[in-house]
Amino acid sequence: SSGAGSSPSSSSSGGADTSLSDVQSKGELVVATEGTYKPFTYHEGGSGSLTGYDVEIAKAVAAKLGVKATFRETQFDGIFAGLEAKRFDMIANQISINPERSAKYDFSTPYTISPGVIVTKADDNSITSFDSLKGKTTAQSLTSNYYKLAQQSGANVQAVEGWAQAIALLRQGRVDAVVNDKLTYLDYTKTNPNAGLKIAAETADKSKNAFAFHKGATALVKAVDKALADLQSDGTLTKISMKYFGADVSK
Amino acid sequence: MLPTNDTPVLQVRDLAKAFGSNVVLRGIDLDVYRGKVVALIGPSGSGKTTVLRCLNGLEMPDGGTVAVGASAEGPAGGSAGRSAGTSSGLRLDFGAKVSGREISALRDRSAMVFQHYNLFPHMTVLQNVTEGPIKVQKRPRAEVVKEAERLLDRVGLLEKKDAYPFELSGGQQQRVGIVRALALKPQLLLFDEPTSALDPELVGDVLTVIKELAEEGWTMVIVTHELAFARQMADEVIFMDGGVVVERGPASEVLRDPQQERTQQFVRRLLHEF
Amino acid sequence: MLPTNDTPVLQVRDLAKAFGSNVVLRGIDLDVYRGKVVALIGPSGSGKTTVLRCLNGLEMPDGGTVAVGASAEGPAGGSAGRSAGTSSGLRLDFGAKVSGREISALRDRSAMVFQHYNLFPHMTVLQNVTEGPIKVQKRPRAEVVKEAERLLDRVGLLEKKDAYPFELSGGQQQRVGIVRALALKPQLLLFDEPTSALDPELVGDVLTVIKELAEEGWTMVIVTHELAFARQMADEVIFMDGGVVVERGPASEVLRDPQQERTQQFVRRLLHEF
Amino acid sequence: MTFDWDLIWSSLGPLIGGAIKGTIPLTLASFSLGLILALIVALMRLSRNAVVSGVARFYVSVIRGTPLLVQLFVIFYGLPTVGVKLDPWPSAIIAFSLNVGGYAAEVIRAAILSVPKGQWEAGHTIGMSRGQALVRIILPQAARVSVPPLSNTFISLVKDTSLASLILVTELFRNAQQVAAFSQEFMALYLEAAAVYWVICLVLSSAQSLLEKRLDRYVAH
Amino acid sequence: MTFDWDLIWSSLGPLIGGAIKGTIPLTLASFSLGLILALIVALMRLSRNAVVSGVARFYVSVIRGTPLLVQLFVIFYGLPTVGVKLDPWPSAIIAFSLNVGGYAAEVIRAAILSVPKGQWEAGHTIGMSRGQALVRIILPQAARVSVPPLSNTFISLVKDTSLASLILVTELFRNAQQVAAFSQEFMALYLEAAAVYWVICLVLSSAQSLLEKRLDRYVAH
Ligand SMILES: Nc1ncnc2c1ncn2[C@@H]1O[C@H](COP(=O)(O)OP(=O)(O)OP(=O)(O)O)[C@@H](O)[C@H]1O
Ligand SMILES: Nc1ncnc2c1ncn2[C@@H]1O[C@H](COP(=O)(O)OP(=O)(O)OP(=O)(O)O)[C@@H](O)[C@H]1O
Ligand SMILES: [Mg+2]
Ligand SMILES: [Mg+2]
Repeated sequence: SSGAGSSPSSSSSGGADTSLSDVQSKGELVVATEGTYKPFTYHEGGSGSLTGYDVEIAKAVAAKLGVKATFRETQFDGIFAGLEAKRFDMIANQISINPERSAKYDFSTPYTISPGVIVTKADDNSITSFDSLKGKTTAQSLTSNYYKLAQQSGANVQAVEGWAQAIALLRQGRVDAVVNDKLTYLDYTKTNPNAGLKIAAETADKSKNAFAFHKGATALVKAVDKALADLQSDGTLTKISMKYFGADVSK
Repeated sequence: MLPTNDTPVLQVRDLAKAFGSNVVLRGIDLDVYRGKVVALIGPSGSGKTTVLRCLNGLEMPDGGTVAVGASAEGPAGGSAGRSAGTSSGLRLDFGAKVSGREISALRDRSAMVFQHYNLFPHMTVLQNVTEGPIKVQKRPRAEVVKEAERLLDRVGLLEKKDAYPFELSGGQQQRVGIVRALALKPQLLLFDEPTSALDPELVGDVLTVIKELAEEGWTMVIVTHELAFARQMADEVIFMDGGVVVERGPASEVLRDPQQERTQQFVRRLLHEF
Repeated sequence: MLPTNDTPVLQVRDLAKAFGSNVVLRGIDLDVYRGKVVALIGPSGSGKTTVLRCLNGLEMPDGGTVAVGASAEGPAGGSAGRSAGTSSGLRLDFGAKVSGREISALRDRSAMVFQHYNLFPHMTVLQNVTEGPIKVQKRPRAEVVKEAERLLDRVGLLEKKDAYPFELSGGQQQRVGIVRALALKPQLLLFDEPTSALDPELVGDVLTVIKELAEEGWTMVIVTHELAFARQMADEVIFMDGGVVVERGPASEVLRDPQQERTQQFVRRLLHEF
Repeated sequence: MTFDWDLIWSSLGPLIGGAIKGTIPLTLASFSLGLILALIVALMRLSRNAVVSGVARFYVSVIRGTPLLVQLFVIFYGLPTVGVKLDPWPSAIIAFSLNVGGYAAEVIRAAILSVPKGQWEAGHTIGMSRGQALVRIILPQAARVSVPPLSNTFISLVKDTSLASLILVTELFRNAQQVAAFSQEFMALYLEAAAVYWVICLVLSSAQSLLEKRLDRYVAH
Repeated sequence: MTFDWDLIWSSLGPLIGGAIKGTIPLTLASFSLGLILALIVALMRLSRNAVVSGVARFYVSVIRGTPLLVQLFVIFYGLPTVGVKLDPWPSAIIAFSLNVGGYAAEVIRAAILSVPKGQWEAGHTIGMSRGQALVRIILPQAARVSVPPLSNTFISLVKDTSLASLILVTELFRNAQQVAAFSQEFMALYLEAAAVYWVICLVLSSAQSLLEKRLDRYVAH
């Protein structure tokens, strides 16, 4: 990720909303993403080009806006700070919508709607529901919605940096369960069919994940929403979803 | 010994210096005439080093005057010229405010030979000697090198010119220290116990060099504990104690037949007669 | 001077030592009788320090024998006892294999006074003196402290017993160094240029202490450059050069009228007659 | 930058709590153990036995040459695959101690070498063995010179302990991240965490000065 | 532990690429600039002017007392909120240089103080000003003593540059994380990254030995 200097829109906090016109005049949409979150945002073959479900959708959206998508890869720690510092126009990283975030950022319409799952070892029958997480130990990424969910269920939650570590802890028997979104789990079992894990339960509520923008970028959000709607209706979103998950998770 | 003229090369009046509340020098007067050697003796802590350091601008006196004469530089009999501007007299009154520029002018008139040599360890012998003339006095390199080699030859160290100080014995290092001072062509040479860090056997070589310089007519102030040497060389001996001059006079008198009790005691102690 | 008996306290035969290919000592013989003082003189690098270090087990000789006699410890006239096991004689043959235990037994018989004092800077004067007797010889603390205080008093340093070395002058430090050695009650005292790191004025005090020890009857080997001192004190003077003994004999003969040319040269140089 | 001062105020508790329950005990435990290890490694490095000193040299090289994060990961996530499963706290203490051991060994080695040879010899001449001279004569003097560089290692350690959160140890920085993640106020919380670290380091530095003064009592000023 | 050797082999290219394009230039640039800064700060610390030395002392205290991650964060994500928006590389170089400046300043200060006072005086007596004596007499000697501790700072920097990925600079460790995220083999990749770091540090250490030898030519051995 070089040349991040060609800065994204300096849309207004006070004055007129220039979020969309800035993107148009630069001819690029600056998108922040982790690049290490398979299958949503990762590098092909580990060191190839950036790809993934979120990446492809963001590219398609940019194309609809008639601009180029420029990706900036950063650690999750810096992703919102970068948005606030206006280093990015938007985040494409499976950001789930929640009240705290909604208070600070604007969101597009969701492009991933999927349940969370409790993953346990295949031979563990003690966990069958969120209620039965009470007193159990789970490993969650601090920045995911499932952290709160697991906590609310009475689990003793261990914060980890990401899925890979969470799953290592589970397989080593250091935690009893991992709560994460279903899609990540499905992708993992595709590459590791013999991991000896299973889905113990699914959430009732599906989490809604969307692009995040700085507060007040109304014009840009509107344009992105329109693009997403177009992509939905022309089947592009479904196509991308099928490619990564074998199912349509975009609605 | 060459004839001397009447105005002293160095004239010090009422020099005073304190470190905080510790008064280290009081009312020091000193006249050093051209081509003469003054030996400063006295017990440890009496202020001998501090006198030299004040003369060389390494210490700022609190009061008194120091004048370095307008006479020609180098040995009394010599004819070598020094960089412009040193030919006029310099007089600093430390009762008034003295600028850094004046201090550095004072420093330029004299050169110091230290007890612990203080050679620059990262420079060769030749570089040690030529550093001042070339980098500070901005004299032409070729001329300086030629002169330095001549001086090194004189003290028997020409073949060591590319050695580093750590490769030399203490006595050799001190001879380089002397040559480094000479190369600056000062009006006044200051020696602070030049042999007291040396192995006893190496003392002789260094004293011989100093003696030859005296014979050539260099003007010198020497702090030393070598009483036999002082007796042979010095035109005047000054005995200091507690920051004041206790006794002064021709070497033969002060060292052979001191008048003051403190001087007598000191001389006896130094010869450790028991 | 007390009467001496016939078996030497120290008997060295054919001592040899090389550092790599540099042969430093060859065929050194030495006999030191009880209550006698041997002065070792010679130019720098002649091997004097190395001799002492071999005797004190700080250096492992390559060959030769060292025997330390079975006679009583301490000054010839003294009666104080030392830790068990030292009362029998010890003889090490460095031609054969010598164990670490034997080296340390050798070390226990002598005590060294260093040129640079080598006091322990983190211990007070009293701790410096009592460390060996209490921690190594395991003698009772109360007795050791009493004895240490007596010795410090003797060299005029009792009131400094709680001072740290840095608070003392060089001469005072060296007197503590001597007391530290005495407190070990060795059969043999080794001095390596005990005054050559001192300010000239402080030399006298230390020499006086050593002279008194000699008069008390301690057996000593002293490396020194103070020829006047050696002449007064030593029963035998040994002149070394290039790792061999060049000349030996009574002090009056070797120092006043040396037979060997190298000795004559050395003596002349040291008095720097020029 | 405008800050949500209420948030900062209310999160001070968790941050200080993280420091007291995580950062500080972890630092103190690892540093103490690490120093002991470092002393052993330093002595091995000084050994005349080539194998012993080679092992120590290799250890130091690996510890200093590889990221601490990887060292933590290997101990916590890697060792279980060969059957050694340690809890987070023991893992963290072992990893940080090993790390301090590597860095401090070089400091201690240099400090021991800086004590003049004459001190060893003076120890021998009063009858001490090598071990006795080391303990009673050399190390007390080496301690003095090694305080400033060791305090660097110590101050680095305080901040490095934040990596312990990777292996499930909760400490100051993790708590800051947690508050940040929930409030989305990354900058404010990170600055607040930095301020708490700074205060800890200031306190430590003054402790260092006191220690230096104590050890300096026998040195001319 | 069983490793996917194919993966390790195929990822060696990206890791070394990350080292060559990220880690190494970032380290070299930051270290050079940091040293210059450190020299200035060290001289300020030695100044007799209380304000000047106070400013330097404060700088050093903040840099050493707060986590590097936060320093990076403030420069890259914080400064834009007050209108200063720097690119990732300049931000990273500034942050790491400031960091090196803080740590190395103390090393250089100690090195300058370790040159005997008599060297300054010998410089003055041949007519040098303070500045001339500093440059021609003191610094060349200080350089020698400061090589070993500075090499510690340097080796730490090599590994610390991995934090640059937080502000969008791609380097060795980031590349390892990418491969790990794809293959889910994070242990193998982290170990591989550690090995690459180790090799870099070994090379640097031998460069250090060479430099020390060169600077030691005028010292007895
Ligand atoms: N920089 C300094 N700061 C404070 N006191 C000093 C300083 N330099 C010298 N003194 C004090 O000034 C007094 C005279 O010192 P000086 O070095 O001039 O004596 P000296 O006659 O040269 O002695 P020695 O024979 O030991 O060299 C001593 O009491 C000394 O402690
Ligand atoms: N540890 C050592 N390693 C190698 N060579 C040594 C060592 N110690 C002494 N030497 C060499 O042994 C020779 C004799 O040294 P020694 O110190 O015994 O001489 P000395 O007579 O005491 O001289 P000085 O009067 O200078 O003290 C010298 O050539 C010296 O370089
Ligand atoms: Mg003096
Ligand atoms: Mg010797």
